[in-house]
Amino acid sequence: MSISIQEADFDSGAEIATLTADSADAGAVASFVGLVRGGEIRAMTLEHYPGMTEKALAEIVAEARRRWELLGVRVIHRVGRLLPGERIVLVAVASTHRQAAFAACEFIMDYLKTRAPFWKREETTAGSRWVDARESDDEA
Amino acid sequence: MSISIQEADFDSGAEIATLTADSADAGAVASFVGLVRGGEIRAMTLEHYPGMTEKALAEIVAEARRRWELLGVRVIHRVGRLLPGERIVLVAVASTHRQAAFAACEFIMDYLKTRAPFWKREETTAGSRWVDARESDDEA
Amino acid sequence: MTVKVLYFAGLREAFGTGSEEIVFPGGVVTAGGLRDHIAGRGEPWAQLARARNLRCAVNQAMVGFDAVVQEGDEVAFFPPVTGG
Amino acid sequence: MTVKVLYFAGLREAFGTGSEEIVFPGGVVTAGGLRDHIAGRGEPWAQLARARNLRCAVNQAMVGFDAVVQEGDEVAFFPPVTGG
Repeated sequence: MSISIQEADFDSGAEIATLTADSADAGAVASFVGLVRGGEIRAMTLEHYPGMTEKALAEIVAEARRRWELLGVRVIHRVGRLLPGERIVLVAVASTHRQAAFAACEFIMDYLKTRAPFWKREETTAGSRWVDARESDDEA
Repeated sequence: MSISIQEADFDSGAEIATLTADSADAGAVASFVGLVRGGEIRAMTLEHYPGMTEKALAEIVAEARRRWELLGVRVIHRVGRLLPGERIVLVAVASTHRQAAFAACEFIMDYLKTRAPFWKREETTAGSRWVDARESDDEA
Repeated sequence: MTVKVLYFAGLREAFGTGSEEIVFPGGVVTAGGLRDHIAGRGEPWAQLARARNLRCAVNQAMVGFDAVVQEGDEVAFFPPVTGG
Repeated sequence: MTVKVLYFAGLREAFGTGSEEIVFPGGVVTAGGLRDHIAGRGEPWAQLARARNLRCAVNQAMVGFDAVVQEGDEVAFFPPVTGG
């Protein structure tokens, strides 16, 4: 299992391939890529709590591994200022069976989108503001 | 929506990126990559019914688009002889919201793995045989 | 009448071919009648009559063996699909 | 005692800094007591006392405001997380 919080973009295909390169049993990789949606948003800035955010993600991945039989988990979450269409997050889960891979991937994503220690600021033509917790899970 | 049945390998990351390149609303891409599992299998050969298989996949993708609000769907299924670790299938679904993307991706995969017009032949050290319908969804 | 008949998977291997044109006396037959006609040619075709769970498609749509087959149709016989 | 205090998101912006060291009289205080001590310095810090739904972590674990803060702890104040 590998968790990265980084400003840099990532290569989804390479990450998915790496996840299964070492496991002959990995018949299934479910993954999710989240992107900055366009529309009124001109840019989005993501802030995190270095140390605590990584720890929180590691805990949720460990929880997923307790719930499902997983062969590998990769989480990459970008921080900093991102433009519409840019990738924000990748969660990829390898398992022997697709149901476990899907369920665990969705479980980790639900946590990431709602409870992970990130704060979002949106820039629109009307200005810039921090997103309220209540409205934040509208997206993706 | 785009469906390919082909012998050639594919680039998961490029396919995922292409799916959202034209849609500013696509905040979410759920995808699944299926691989030939190792273990006792030395190779797997997939056969399809040219024409009917494409039609069947197009119908199930259309059904997914009726059930969920989707912005794009990409299905690639390989045929021919594949070795352990090789990619077999990619299903990638773009949507505004992650729940729709996950649900539609899993729906299409369930169909593909159980009812799509493909036949599998497995080569093991003991020889080669066509897989029985009843046992075929054990994998991935 | 003439119909195009396709075989897949184990049937294709057993018959040594994936397709053939079959000329059938008369202008209409059921899928089951066509199957029996082909099986009547003896081995290896006879296994069409023995096959457990044989499936049939006419013009690329799954059908039962009571489905009508007409001139120019594409009829396929195959074992249950095993998925992707 | 000395504790390291961190601020995130809107608080960090309002205070013009993401962290500071706070020297507090005595050897123990609650997270709420620390918050009130900082807020007592006036604006902009006073908004810590007004903030709806202010959250607190001690040593990178979420805690309530009755949690004990000790010498050397890392204490963070932030608005509710908005997820990734």
